[in-house]
Amino acid sequence: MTKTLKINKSTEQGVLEFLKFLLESDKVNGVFILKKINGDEAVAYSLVANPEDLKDAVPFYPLMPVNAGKLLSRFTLKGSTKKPVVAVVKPCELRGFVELIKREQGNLENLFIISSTCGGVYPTKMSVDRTIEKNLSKYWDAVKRGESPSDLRDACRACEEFIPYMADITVDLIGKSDIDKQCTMFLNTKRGEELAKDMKGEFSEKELDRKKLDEICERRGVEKKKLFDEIDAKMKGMEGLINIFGRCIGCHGCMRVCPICYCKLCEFESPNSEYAPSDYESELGKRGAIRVPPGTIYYQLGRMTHIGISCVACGSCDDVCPVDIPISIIFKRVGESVQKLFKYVPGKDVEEKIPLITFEKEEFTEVEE
Amino acid sequence: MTEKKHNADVLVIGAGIAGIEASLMLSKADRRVHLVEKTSYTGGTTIKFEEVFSNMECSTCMIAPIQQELLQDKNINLLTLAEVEEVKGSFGDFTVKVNKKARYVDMVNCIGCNACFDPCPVSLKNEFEEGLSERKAIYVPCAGALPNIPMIDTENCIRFKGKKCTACQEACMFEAIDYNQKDEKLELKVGAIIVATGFNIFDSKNLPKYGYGKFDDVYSALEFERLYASNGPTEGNIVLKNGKTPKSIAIVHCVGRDEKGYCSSVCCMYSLKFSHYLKTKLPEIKISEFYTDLCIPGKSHQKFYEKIKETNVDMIRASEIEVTKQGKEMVIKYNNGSGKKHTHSMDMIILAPAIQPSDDASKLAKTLGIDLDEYGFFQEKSLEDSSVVSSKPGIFIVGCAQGPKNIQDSVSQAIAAVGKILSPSE
Amino acid sequence: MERKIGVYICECGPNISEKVDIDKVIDAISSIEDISVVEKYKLLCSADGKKFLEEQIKKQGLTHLVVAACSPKEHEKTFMEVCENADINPYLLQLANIREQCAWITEDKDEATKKAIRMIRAAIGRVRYHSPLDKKEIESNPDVLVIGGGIAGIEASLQLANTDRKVYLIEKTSSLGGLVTNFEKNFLGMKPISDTIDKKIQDVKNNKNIKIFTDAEVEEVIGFFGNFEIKLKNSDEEGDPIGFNVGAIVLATGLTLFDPKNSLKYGYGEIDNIITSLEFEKMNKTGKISLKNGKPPRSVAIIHCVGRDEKGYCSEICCMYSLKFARYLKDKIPQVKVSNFYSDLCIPGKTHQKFYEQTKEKNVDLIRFTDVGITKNKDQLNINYKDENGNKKSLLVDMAILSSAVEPATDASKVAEIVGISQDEKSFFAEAHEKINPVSTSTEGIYIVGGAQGPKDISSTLIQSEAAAGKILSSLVPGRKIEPEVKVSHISESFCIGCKTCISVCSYGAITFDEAKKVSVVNEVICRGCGNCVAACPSGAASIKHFKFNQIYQELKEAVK
Amino acid sequence: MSELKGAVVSARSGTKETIIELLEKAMDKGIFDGVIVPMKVPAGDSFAYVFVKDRSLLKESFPLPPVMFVQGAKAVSSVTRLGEGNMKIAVIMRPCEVRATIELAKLNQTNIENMTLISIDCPGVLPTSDFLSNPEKSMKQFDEAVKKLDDKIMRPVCQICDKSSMIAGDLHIGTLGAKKDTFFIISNSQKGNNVVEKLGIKLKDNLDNWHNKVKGISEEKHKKRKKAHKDLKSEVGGIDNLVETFSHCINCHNCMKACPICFCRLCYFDSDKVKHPSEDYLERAESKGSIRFLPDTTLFQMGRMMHMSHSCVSCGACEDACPMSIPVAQIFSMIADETQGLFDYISGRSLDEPVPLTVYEEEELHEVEDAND
Repeated sequence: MTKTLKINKSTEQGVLEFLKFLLESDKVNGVFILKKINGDEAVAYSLVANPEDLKDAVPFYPLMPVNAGKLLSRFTLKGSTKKPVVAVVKPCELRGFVELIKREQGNLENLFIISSTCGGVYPTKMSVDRTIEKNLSKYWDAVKRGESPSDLRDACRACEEFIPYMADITVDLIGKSDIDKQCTMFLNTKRGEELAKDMKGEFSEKELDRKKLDEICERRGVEKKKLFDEIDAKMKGMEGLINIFGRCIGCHGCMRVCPICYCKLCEFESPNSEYAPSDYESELGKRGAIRVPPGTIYYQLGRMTHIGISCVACGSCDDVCPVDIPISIIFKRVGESVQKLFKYVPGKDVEEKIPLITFEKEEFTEVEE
Repeated sequence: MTEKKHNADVLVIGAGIAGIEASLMLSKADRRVHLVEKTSYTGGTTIKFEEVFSNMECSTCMIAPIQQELLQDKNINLLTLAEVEEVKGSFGDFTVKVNKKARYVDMVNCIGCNACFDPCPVSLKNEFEEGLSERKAIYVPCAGALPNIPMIDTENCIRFKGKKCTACQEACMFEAIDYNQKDEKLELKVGAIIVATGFNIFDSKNLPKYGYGKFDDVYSALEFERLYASNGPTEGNIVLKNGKTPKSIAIVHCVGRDEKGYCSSVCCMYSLKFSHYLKTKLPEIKISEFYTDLCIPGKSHQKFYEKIKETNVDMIRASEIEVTKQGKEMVIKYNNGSGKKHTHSMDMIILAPAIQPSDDASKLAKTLGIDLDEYGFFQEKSLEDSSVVSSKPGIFIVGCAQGPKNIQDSVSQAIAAVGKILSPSE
Repeated sequence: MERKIGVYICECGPNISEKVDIDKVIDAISSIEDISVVEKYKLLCSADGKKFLEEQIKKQGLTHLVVAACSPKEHEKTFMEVCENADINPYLLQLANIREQCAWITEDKDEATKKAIRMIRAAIGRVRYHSPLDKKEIESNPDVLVIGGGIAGIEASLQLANTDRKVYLIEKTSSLGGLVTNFEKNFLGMKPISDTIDKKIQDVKNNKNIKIFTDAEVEEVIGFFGNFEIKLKNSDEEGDPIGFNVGAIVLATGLTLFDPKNSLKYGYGEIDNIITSLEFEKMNKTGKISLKNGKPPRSVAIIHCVGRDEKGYCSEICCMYSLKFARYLKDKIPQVKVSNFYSDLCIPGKTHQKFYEQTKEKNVDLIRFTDVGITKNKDQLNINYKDENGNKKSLLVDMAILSSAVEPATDASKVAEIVGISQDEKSFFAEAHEKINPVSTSTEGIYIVGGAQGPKDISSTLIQSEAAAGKILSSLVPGRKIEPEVKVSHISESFCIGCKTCISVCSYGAITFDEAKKVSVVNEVICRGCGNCVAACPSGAASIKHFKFNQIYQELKEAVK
Repeated sequence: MSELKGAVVSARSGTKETIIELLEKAMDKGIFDGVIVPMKVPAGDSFAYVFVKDRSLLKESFPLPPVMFVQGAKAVSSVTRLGEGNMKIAVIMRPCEVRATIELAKLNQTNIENMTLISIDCPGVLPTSDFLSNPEKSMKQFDEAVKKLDDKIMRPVCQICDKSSMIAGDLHIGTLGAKKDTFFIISNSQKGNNVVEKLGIKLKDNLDNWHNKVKGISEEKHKKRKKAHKDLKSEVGGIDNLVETFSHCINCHNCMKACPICFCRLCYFDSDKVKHPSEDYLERAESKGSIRFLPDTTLFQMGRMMHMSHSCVSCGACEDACPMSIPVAQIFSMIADETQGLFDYISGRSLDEPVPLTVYEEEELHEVEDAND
C-alpha cells in the first residue's frame, strides 16, 4: 500500500494547487512543466519560478513538443541543481532521463519527479493548426475510459509502459472516471511524502487499480502487434530497408530530438563518415552508381545499434521526420527485441546497469553452442 | 678593431622616441644601457602631439606602451634630470661624467597620486604646455607623463629660497618627498654613445612680419598641438584668447625656411594634420593653408593630402606673407603669384616654424668632441656613408639631432645606430 | 584537485582605500565557494608586499590567486613573478583593476564599493576556470636570407655576416649592385658612386660568411621566425632546387621606374629623343650625351613628377636627381640650355635646398607647371605647359628627360606571396607600423628594406638596411632560444570544416591549411594570441588558451549579476 | 541580346529523354567520366541525387524531379569537399542548386575544378509534405503545371522565385520560349563551349525568344516577390511577431541541416557554449517569472540567419525540412534579398565575386555609419 494524497478538485487543478503550494512554501524554487506560450499560441516546456505564472501551466496537455528527459539532462548536465526543483513529466520522458543519468548526462539530486499514468499524446505536427485544442474534450473522455483516440501517435497507441517507475509522485489519470472532480496522487518515495507534508488534502493509503491498468495494457498490446506486423512486412531484408528509408533526406532530426542520443558530435556527422573522391572512384568501379550524399541507411542502422538497447519508444523521432518515415515503430520493434534478450526495461531503475556495456560472466551461453 | 678592453654598455643621450627605441633594442640584445634625459619625463616632443600623421594614430597609444616597457626594463638605467658633463676615451672604452640633478621626490615610494600639488603655494607658467597653462613648484609636466613622478623646481620653490614651507611633504602619505636629496656626479664606463637629443623650433618672434608675440591669436605649431591635446591646457577645445571659437584659421608653412636655408620636411604634413584636427572638431571652420612648395614625399602622404583637400581646405601657394591688424580684426596679406596682393581676415593664425638644432647642441658637441655642420646639427662623417656615424668613431647621431626628419626616419636611424653597434663588422 | 583561491585587496595608499570600503568588500567576498582567504594590504606591489603574498600562498597552500589592485598593464608581470616564486603556475592568477576602472572614476563611495565587489566576484568567477600554461622554448637558426643584391641587400649582408651567422644573398640578375651601378654620382655630395658601391660589392664577394647566388630566385619559403626552410629555383643548373634553413629573411627587392608609355601626353616611345631618367643615367655613365643623330643636344628639358597622378604619391627622389641631371649636362656640355619643369619642389632635409640653389646658380631654369605635354616639332620637341597662373606656354628643346615615378620591382608581388607578407594598396611591402616599426612586417622574422618598402634615396636605404640588421642582431642571437607566445589559439581537428575564414583573418600568417585532412592548423610558434581566428570561426572550432569561452562567460556572468 | 552563345536542339523524344541521350553520348565520347543527376528511389516515393559511372544506368535519370528532397549543392559538396578527384563530372541541377554549389566552392566546401554545372529552366517544386501525401497524383499534377507554366501548386518560395532561369553554371538548358519539340542549350563558360563543341553542336543560334520569355516571367515573379515580402514583413516584423512566429519551433535544427550554406560540423547553437549550469537557468526563470526551456529558440533562428544570410540562394530546403511548417524559407529569403542588396551581391552568381564580409573595403557602408551620427 502506498501513501496517497487526495484533493477534491479536478486532477489538473489539484496538481497545479499542489505545485503553487510547493513554490510558495519555498519547498522548491522552480517547477518544470508544460505551459502555454504567448497567450495560447503554442505549448512548450517551461521552468516556472513565480507561482503566478502557473496559471498558464497545462501539465497533462496531450502534446510532447520535445522529450522532457533530454531537457532535464540539459538542466543538470553541468552539475545537479543546488536549489530544489520539481518536474512534471511523462513516464517515457522519465525513463529517457534515467537512461541519460546512467550515462553521466544528468542528475536526480534535488530534482523531484511528478509523473502520471500516461494517456498518450497527439503528433506535434498537429499542434500547429490548433486541432489539438479542438479535440481536447474527445481526448479526456477517451482517457477516462482508458482508451486512446485513433489519431494519437503510433508510439503512444502501442505503448505498454504507461506507468512511471521512478517517479516520487504518480498522479492517477488513465481509466479514472472522476478525474475532473478528484485528484489522487500516490506518494511513492520518502522524498514524495516529504514534499506533500502539510499540503491541504486527505492523506490515506491506496493502491493503483492494477486490474483496470492491465486491461488498458492489453488493448495497447493489440495495437502494438498490428503495427509490428505492418512494419515486419515492410522491412523485409535489404530491399525492405531501401524502400522504407529511401525517402530519408539525412536531416538527422531524429538523432537531435532523441533523448538517448547525447553525443557532442555524432559519428555520422564527423570526419570519419566523409569520403574522399578516391573512395568514390573505387566504389563506383564496383557498383556503377552511388546515391549522394551517401550513407542514408548506414546512418539509420548505425544509430539503431548505438541506442537500440536504451530506446524508450517515446515517439519524438516520428514527430520531427519531415518525410514521415515510421522511425519510432521501427526503433521500438528492434529495441524491444534486443531489450527482451537481456530482460532489460530501459529507464526502469537508475541503479540497473546498461546490458551491453556491463560484463557478465554467465551471459549468452546459448549463443556459444 | 683595437684589442683594448671592449665595454659592451652603451650611453644614450635623450629619451625621446628615438632614444627609447634605441635603448629597448640594445636591452633586447642583453646590452646594459644608461639613458640620460635632461628633463624629468620621457617621450620628448612626440608626447606633445595628440595624433601623428598619416594614419592619424593617437600618439600616446603609440608611445605609452614603449615608455612603460622602458620603465620596467631591467637592463636600462634611466637617469632623468641628468646631463653629460664630460666624455673621455674612444670607441669601446669611454668614460662619461654625468651631473644628475636631485628630484627631491623618492622614485620608489611615490605612486603618482598628485596629492602634493594642490597645497603648493607657488604657481607659474608650464613650459611643457608652451606657457598656455599654469603649474606648481612641485609638478608633473602633463597628465599621463611617464615616469609619473613629480619633481621640485628649485628656482621657484619658496623653500629653496629660504622660506620654511613643507606643504607638499605634509600632503604626501608616503614620505616620498625628501628635501635633502643632493645632486649627484656619476661616472659611467660605456663602449658607444648614441646622441638622440632632438630639436628645437625656430622662434617666430625673430620674424615680426608674422605678428607672433604681438597679436593674441598667432600660435606656433607646438602651442597649437597643446591647444588640441586632450590632456592639454584647454582639454582639446580650440578657443581664442578671448574664449570664443575661431571661424577662420590660416596655417602658414615654411616660417623661417629662408632664414635657416633648408626645408624641414615635416611641416607640410603636420600642417595638413592640423586641418584634419580642425575639421573634426569644428566642421564649419574655414581654413586656408599658405605654402611655397608642398613637400609630401612617401607612399601614404599624398593620399592624406587629397583627403584633406576634399574637406575644402584652401591650399594657396603664396609669398611675401604678412600679418597685420585692420581695426580690431587680424588680417593676413600675401602675394599668390598673380602680382596682386590679397588680404583676408583671420580669427587665428598658426605658424609652422622650421626645425633647428636644440639650444645645447653646440655645448654637447664640444663635450663629446664631435663636429657640427653649418646649420648647427651634428655633422655625419660622410654624405656617402651611413648618416648615423658622427665625426668621432663610437659616437652615433640619430633623429633630428642629425637633421630635420619625421618620426619614421628618426626611429629608423635609432635602430640603424644600434645595428651598427651590435654588428660584428664594426 | 580541490581549488583554494586567495583574494588580496591592495589599498594602494589613498587611491583605493579612500574610495572603496575594503572591509565591506572582504565580508561580501569571503562567503563565496572555494575562497580560502581574503585579506587587504597597504601596497602589494612594494617589495615587502610581494614577500607577503609569496608567504601567504605557501602558508595557505593556495592553488589560485586573485589580486584586486591596479591595472594589469602596470603590475601583471610583477604578480606573475610572485606566483612563480611561490611555485604556482603564473596563469592561475587574475587581476581585478579596482583602481583605474573603479576607485579613480567613481564619485560615490557606496557605488565604488559595490562595483569593486562585482569586479572581484568576476575575477574569482574567471580564475576558477583558468588552466596552467607553461613557457615553451625552441631552437633558433641564426643564419639570414637576403633577397635582392642591390645596395640595400649588400649593406644588410655586410652588417649581419659573422662566423656564427651565415648570410645567403640571392640576386635575380647575374650581377650585384642593382640600380645604383647605373649612376655616375650620388646627389648627396656629388662624388662618384662607384667608390662606395664597388667597394661594398668587393667586400661582399670576399666575405666567406656570405654565400652569393646570382641568376637565382626563391621558389618556396615555409616555416617561422627562427626556422625558415628555403628552396631556390636555380635557373641555370638543372637538378633539384637548392635548399637551406635560415632564422630571418630580409627583402631588398628594390624599385623599377613607372613606364611613361602609360600616359600618352609625354609621347614616350613615339617621339625620338624622349628618354627616361634611367636611360639618361646609363647614357651619362658612358660619358657621351647625344641625340639620336649622334650630335650633343643644345637644349634639354627635364620633366619632374612624371606618373605622379597615376601612382598617387610623390616619389621623393626625382626632384633631387633631376637637379643632378642638370649638373651632369652643364659639366659635359657647358653651353647647353637646361630647364627643369616641376609641379612641387620636394627637397626636404638639411643639404637639399643648398644643392638646389647652387644648381640654379649654374643658370638652370626652374619652371613650375600645372600641366605639361610633349609634341614633335620637326626633329625637335615642343614642351607645352601651363604655368602656375594657368596661361599656356611652350618651349622648343632638342631632348626631353622624363623623371618618372618609382614603383616596386616587377616580381615584388610574387616574392610577397612566396614569403607570405602583405602589400599595401600601392603594392609596396606593408610595414608592421608606419612610424615606430618601418622595417619589420606583421610576420615575425621577415624584414623589408630600401625601395621595396617605399620610395627613398640611397642614404635612407642604407639606414633601413642597418636598422633591419639591428632588429635581427637583437632578436636572433646565436645560441639564444626563442620563447614564443604562450596564450596561443588551437583549432579542433574534428570540428573544423575547412572554410578557411581563420586563414584570411590571421594577420601573422600563423595558420596553414592541411590539404589532406582539409583542416586549418595553427603554428603555435608564430601565433601571437590575438584571437582574430577565434572570433571569426563560425562554428567555434577555434579556441584560444587563457581566453576560453567559459572563462569569459563566467567572468561576465558574475560581473552583470 | 546578351553575348551568351546558344544552340537549338531538336527533342522529338521529349526534353528529359533528349537530355539523357546527350549525357550518354557525352560519356561515350569521354567528355565526362561520371554524371550526378536526380533519380527516382526504388520505392518510387522520393527522388535522390545519384553519382553515375556506368553509362547504362543513365536511362533511369530524372532531370527535373517534382520535389527537392536534398539540396543538390549538398550532394555535390559531399563528393568533392575533400578534393577534386580525377573524374570529369557533369552535374544536372536546378539554377538555385547550381548557384549554391558555386557559393560553396567560394566557401571552400566544394571543388568544381573537374565539374561541368548544367542547369535547367526551373518550373518550381512541390512542397515535400504535399508530394508525400500522394506521390503518383502529385507527379501528374506537377507535369500539367509545368506544361501550363502555372506555379500555384508549387512551394511558396518557388512561386516568387525571380531567378528560376538564372545562368550561373557552365551550361543551361532553356525550355522556355522554345519551339515545339526543341530546347536551347546555352553555354556560359569556356568549359561549356568545349563540351558542346565535342558533342558536335554548333553554338550559333539566336536566343532572343528564350531571353524575352525568361525576362517576362522573372519580371512578373519579381513583382510577386516584392509584394509577398512586403506582406510577410508586416506579418513577421517586430520582436513580438518574430517570437510568436518561432514559438512553434521545437529546436530540432532540421532547417540548419537541410540548408546547403550551413556546413559547420558543429553549430555554435549545439556547442557547449549554450549549455549552462542549472543555477543560471533558475536565475533567468526567477528574474522573468518563467522561461521557456530550452530558452533562446528565436536566438538560434536569428544567429543562423546572421551567419548565412549573405549566401542564401532562397532554395526553400529549410521550409521543406521543418516539421512545424514555420515559413522559415520565406523569412530567410526575404532578409537575404536585403542583406545581399546592401552589398549588391547575388549569392552564387559568379565564382570570382568574393562573398561579402570576407573582403575589406575602405569606402563601404557609409550609410550605416551616418545613420546614428
